[in-house]
Amino acid sequence: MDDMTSSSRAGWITGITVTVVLFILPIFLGQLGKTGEYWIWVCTEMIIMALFAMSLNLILGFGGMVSFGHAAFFGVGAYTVALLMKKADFPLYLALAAAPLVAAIAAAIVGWFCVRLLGLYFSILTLAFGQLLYMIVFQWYTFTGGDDGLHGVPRPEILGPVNYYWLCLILFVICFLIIRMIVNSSFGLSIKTIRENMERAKFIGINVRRYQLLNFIIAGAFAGLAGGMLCELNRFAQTEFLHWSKSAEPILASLVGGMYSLAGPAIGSSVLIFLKIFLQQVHRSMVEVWAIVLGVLLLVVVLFAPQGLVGLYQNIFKKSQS
Amino acid sequence: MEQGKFRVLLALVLIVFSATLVVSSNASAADVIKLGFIADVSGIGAPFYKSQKAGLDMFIEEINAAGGIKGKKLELVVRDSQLKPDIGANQARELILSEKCEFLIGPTSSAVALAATKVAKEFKKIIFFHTSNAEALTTTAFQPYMFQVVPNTGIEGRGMAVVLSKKPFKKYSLIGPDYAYGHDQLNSFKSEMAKRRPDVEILDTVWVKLGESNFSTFIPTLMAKKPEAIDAAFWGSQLSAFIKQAKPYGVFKDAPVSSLFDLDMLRSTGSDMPEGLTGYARAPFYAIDTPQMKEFVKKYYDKNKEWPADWAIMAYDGMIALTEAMKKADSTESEKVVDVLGGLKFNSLRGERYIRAEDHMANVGIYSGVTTKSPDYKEFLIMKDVQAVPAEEVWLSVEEVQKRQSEQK
Amino acid sequence: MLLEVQGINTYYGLSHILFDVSIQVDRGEVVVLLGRNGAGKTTTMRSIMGLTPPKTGKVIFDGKDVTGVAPYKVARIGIGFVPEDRRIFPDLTVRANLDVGLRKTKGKTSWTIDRIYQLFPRLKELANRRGGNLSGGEQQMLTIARTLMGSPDLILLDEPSEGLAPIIVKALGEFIDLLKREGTTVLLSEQNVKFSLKHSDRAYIVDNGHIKYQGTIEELEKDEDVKKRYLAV
Amino acid sequence: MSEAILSIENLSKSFEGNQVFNNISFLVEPGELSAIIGPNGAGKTTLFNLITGALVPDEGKIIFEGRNIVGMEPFDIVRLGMARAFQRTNIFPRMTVLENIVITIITRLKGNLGFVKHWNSSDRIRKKAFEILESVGLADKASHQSGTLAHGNQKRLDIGVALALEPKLLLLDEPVAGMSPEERWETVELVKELWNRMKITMVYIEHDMDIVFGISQKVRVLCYKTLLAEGPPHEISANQQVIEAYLGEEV
Amino acid sequence: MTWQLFVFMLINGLCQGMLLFIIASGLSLVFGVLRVINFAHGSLYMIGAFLAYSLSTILAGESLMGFLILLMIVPPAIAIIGFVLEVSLFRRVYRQEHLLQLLLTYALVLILDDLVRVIWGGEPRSVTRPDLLAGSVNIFGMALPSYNVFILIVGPLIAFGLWFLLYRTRTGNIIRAAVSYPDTLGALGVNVSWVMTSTFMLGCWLAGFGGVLTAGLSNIDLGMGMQTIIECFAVVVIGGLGSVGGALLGSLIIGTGLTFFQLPFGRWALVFPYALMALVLVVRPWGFFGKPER
Repeated sequence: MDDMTSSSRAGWITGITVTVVLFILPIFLGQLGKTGEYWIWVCTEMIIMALFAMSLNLILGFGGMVSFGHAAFFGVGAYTVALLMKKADFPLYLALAAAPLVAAIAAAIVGWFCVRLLGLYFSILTLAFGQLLYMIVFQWYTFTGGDDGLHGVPRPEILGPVNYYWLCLILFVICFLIIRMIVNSSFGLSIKTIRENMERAKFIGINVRRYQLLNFIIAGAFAGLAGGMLCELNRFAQTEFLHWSKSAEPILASLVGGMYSLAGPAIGSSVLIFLKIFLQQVHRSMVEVWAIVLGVLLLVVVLFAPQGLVGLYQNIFKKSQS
Repeated sequence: MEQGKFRVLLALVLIVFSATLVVSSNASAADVIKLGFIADVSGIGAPFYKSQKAGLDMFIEEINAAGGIKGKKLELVVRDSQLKPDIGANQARELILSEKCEFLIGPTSSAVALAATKVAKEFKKIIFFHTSNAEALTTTAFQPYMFQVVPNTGIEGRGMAVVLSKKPFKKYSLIGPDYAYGHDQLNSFKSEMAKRRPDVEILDTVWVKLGESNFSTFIPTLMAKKPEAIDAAFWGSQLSAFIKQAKPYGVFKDAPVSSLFDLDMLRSTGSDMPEGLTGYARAPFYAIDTPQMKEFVKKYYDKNKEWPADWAIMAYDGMIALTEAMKKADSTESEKVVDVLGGLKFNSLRGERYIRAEDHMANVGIYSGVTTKSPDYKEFLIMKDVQAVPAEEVWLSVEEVQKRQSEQK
Repeated sequence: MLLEVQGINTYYGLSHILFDVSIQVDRGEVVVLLGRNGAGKTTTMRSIMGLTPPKTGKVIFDGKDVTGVAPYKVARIGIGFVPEDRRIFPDLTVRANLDVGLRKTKGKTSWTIDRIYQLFPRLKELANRRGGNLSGGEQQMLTIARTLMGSPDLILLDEPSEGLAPIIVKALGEFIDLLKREGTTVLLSEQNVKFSLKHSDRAYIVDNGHIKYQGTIEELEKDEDVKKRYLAV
Repeated sequence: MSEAILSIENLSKSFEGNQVFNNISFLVEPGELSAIIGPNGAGKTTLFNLITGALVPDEGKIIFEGRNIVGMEPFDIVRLGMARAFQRTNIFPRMTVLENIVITIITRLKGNLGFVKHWNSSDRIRKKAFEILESVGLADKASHQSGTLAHGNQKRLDIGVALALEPKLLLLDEPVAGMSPEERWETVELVKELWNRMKITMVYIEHDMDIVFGISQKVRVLCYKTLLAEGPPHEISANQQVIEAYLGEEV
Repeated sequence: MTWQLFVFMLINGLCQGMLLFIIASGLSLVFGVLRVINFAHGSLYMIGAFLAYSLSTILAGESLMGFLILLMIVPPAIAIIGFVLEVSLFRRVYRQEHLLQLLLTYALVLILDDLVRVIWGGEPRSVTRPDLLAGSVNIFGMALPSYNVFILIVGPLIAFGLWFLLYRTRTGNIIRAAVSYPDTLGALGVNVSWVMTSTFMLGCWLAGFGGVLTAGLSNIDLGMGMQTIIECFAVVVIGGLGSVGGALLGSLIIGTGLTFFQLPFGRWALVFPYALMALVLVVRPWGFFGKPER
């Protein structure tokens, strides 16, 4: 951090390299036929879930607030796309633009109540609201399809798997840059200030609740976009998207990846998805015990490496340097 | 400095990734026909899974022993969708792309089926439903690569209305699981009953979350309006739990309950099953009197040391139709098999059946009867006075089917 | 020597609080640690008790090394700790508060609830009152009584006079004298110089985590320089 | 006599039935450097909490520059020009020293939100931040993580953060608590110098009587739920009541 | 609605509430002393239910004695599992931030739930009610299952037992003291980590007890833990985190509420616990019986 210019240059080079690799990946995968198509699909999902994890981390890592209801906004985004495209014949780009807006509205309403509470109580209230939204979507059979979900979301002809992958990648890169900008802006610094010491933040003149609410809304909007993207990828929206166990996914991803870094949650999320599929390829029975593997991994992270993979990498890096 | 590290890391990631790719692309062998089985292994569908699997395994064993199809052996690849549509859809995709399955066969839950059929359509792969039976699959969600060899919710709901309309009850309460299957089933029942018996009154419909097995808050509500009879659209262990819990609430004393009395449910309910309830089954082995069935039941019993449930029989029937079509088309390509399947006649365990070309629905009806204890089967009750309600009597007319199919988006 | 603190260094997180603090307390003595707020008196007591174990140095009690031993074991060996902020269990009645402190000790006369009531008749009157509803003076009485229930050989009193009305402070002083007569050893920490000097045998002055002075009360009384420098007198 | 910058009128506060203080009133003159002393538990910190809006009084008014600020949120009061430094070090530990100061300046200057520009992109703000760091002697540690600073430096940073708000009134809660004797006097010198140079009104709580009587223009004694005495140091140190209640008897 | 029906539904709802109370009180108790919200409480409850199922197949479970034996064996077994978990894992995170605590217990949920799947398979199970509890009793001409009556008797007994333990014994005093100032309690010679371990075991015992009762009431399956833990959250939030009395109130409100709202609102009744939970948190975050935390 002390050497701003060199570390940010390294960051840019890393970022551009990764982006280029990701952009040319489908060309390589395309040679593999069906297997390749499957992996393009998996990579698209990874990108979307990475965005979801990053959106949560705006509140979790940077804001220091543990939300157990973040999936609600992810789900709201998904249902927005599904409903608009299925029932109102919206084009995809408009539906994808609406998803973060609707999710932001939902986040504004929920957040207005939640940011009044601290710590554990905040977590439980987000859980309560998340479950409340889940239940509403679940019970409103005529509108949301209830337990069946909404299927057959249309897909524009032009968007084959590869094109959709590229679309998601472009959206992801844009979102990444926006999130990076927000985190480094004076607003982002204010949010960190609140995380570090909420009481003191008030005494340097920061309107804590308003900043937290704004952050909550921004995070909700990105989650909504991710939800919309996943909805279009799967071509359906489903109540599970709002369930609290879905909220746990980006938390795990952030923790595994490292929640005090920008890319940590995205890395964590991708690693987890990849690991699951990797284990499945190694042996089919691994799917049955996937939750055990994930649980043990999580225990190890909680007990021995609370800074996550990025923290681990930095530690090793620092050690080898000195 | 950091870049060097980073390059190593990136290279490492790429190596692991490529290794996985190589592993996964080698997963398929050329001399087998893979059937992707999206199952509901856990939860309320679990007992069904066992029976379906036993039926499928038996069929595959037999046909492979007879040389397979065009020399290729059949192989089953199983996934557990846990009754969750999103998981089911992802698995359908994974089975087609990564496992290279030629055909998909059916989930238990209709919600999963509705999700999976879309994937099958997208990749133009045949999906065969032998258990999940939403009527929507053949109408509003119809797509040419799907086939249904199980009586669908419309056939069942209307079929039960036909049966019950002959009974004296005038006040019904309905209860069912809150998802596609329950909704379709009870709506079909209501509309057919209204047609046949305008004097019948539906007092209340109680919706229960799929998988919920504690009925303590639902049963008093169900009984509050004092119905004369109850039509329940539960299945599997949810139905079994409902019956067990309804008994001490005195439900059966006040109002008989009708529902899907399949063998697995009867088995798991055991002696808690009241006698004298009118219900239906999809394929009761004890009541179907065809030579194929007799042979099947014997073989099945010898192999598994238990009687074949409806699910085993329907899964087996589904495989008969599918392999028959493959042989006729002399191909395993979906496009060609689809063409043969539409209108295909096949010799099922339930007798001669055909698949209607317009909606890819087999003409399978329901079997209705009254529960009773039987000296032949000690562990469970069976139905007596079983009457078949043929599909032709209650399924949708071709015009109706086409109308609904055209409403589809 | 009943208690020997040998050159302990204690940290809160990264900040170094105590620097080579050494204290001796003989059986039957009343010893006072004098010093301003934040001088390290409370930390010394917490270090003895094992609540914030010292990083280096030793705490020897009755010949046994108790450095870094869990607080409950230290208490069972015979050290009673009366915390500065009293920490009365607010949801428990006075009686229950005393009951929690009860500890049967082998071989010596134990304190019983009746003896405590004899000593503090007021507590008997309040027996069924919730601890959270007591006044400051009553709470101070209760917290001392609660610690006595464990029949300690040594009792650590952390700023007992803080926030009490002068008349209560006077009663407290008399009580400390009584404890001494009963044979209980007392290590006191105080800001109130006048009070401390009146009821103690020896004094240590703590400042910024260092022991700046040690000696008998008589010696301290005579040392004008020390008093001026550290006690703002 | 100039108009008071802060006037406390008939202030009362109690917690769950325990009265902390009852009906206290006093005036703070612009430009004064004054101390509040009193035994532990007398409510000194509570008084600061009330003035800065962290707590709401049961009764009474707090007039800051002619405006009753009772019921206002702390961040609004800060914007009126009142800053505070804390007894326990209270900075943003996982942020750098520079970030600590810069975010404070940004908050004061803009009052609105910046999402786009990097927080460190304004030369003007950075220059200002370094000026403040210079004045509290931390300029060479700007890029250190503030949580890793020595205790004394954290206190300085805490004061620096308060200064970055360019307050008209600065409340310091035990500015030298927990410092070594050398650090103490350095800090005292710093406070005094800042006061001289910046002409900020300063009120501080302190236990070290040498410091209190050494630098204050005025001393207020909070004891027995009331303001026991108020006056220049020499008067207070001679006040019989204060001696009895707090300072201890003259030997 | 006739008043007979009203009373009938009330009794039925109270029975639901009592069952919920037995499980939720354990969660609340553990939170009170350990300050950890234990997501895995639901999993332990589920393990209790499945253990009861396995044992019932061994002990021909149709006799009342057999069922009582289940109630005597299974809860202590769960308490022992709790002991292992507390000593090996929970103890290490008491002083950590609450995110890590939550994630530790969530990791346990993942592991334990999957272990249940591996051990018992995915099939729903049930325990046959003993003959004596299989029938029903007549209330205003309506049949109420004897088993529900049994729960209605056992629930208050457990509540009374907990009350007695917490408010009438020295152990209870120590547990309540540990809620306020564990450090001080340690300085008084009480082995606080053992108090925490035992409290955790007691919480697990209650989860196991609830599991056995549920096994006789309805089907048990893999989803039951997840579903119940969220209901328990609602209960303890409504009653006040850490308060056993609050858990009782919260359970009864949710139990009766679900029963009564079913009639007019149908499927929307299921929204009620979450709506109430959110409402309570917004209006009075510390619940009915809890205390505000600073």
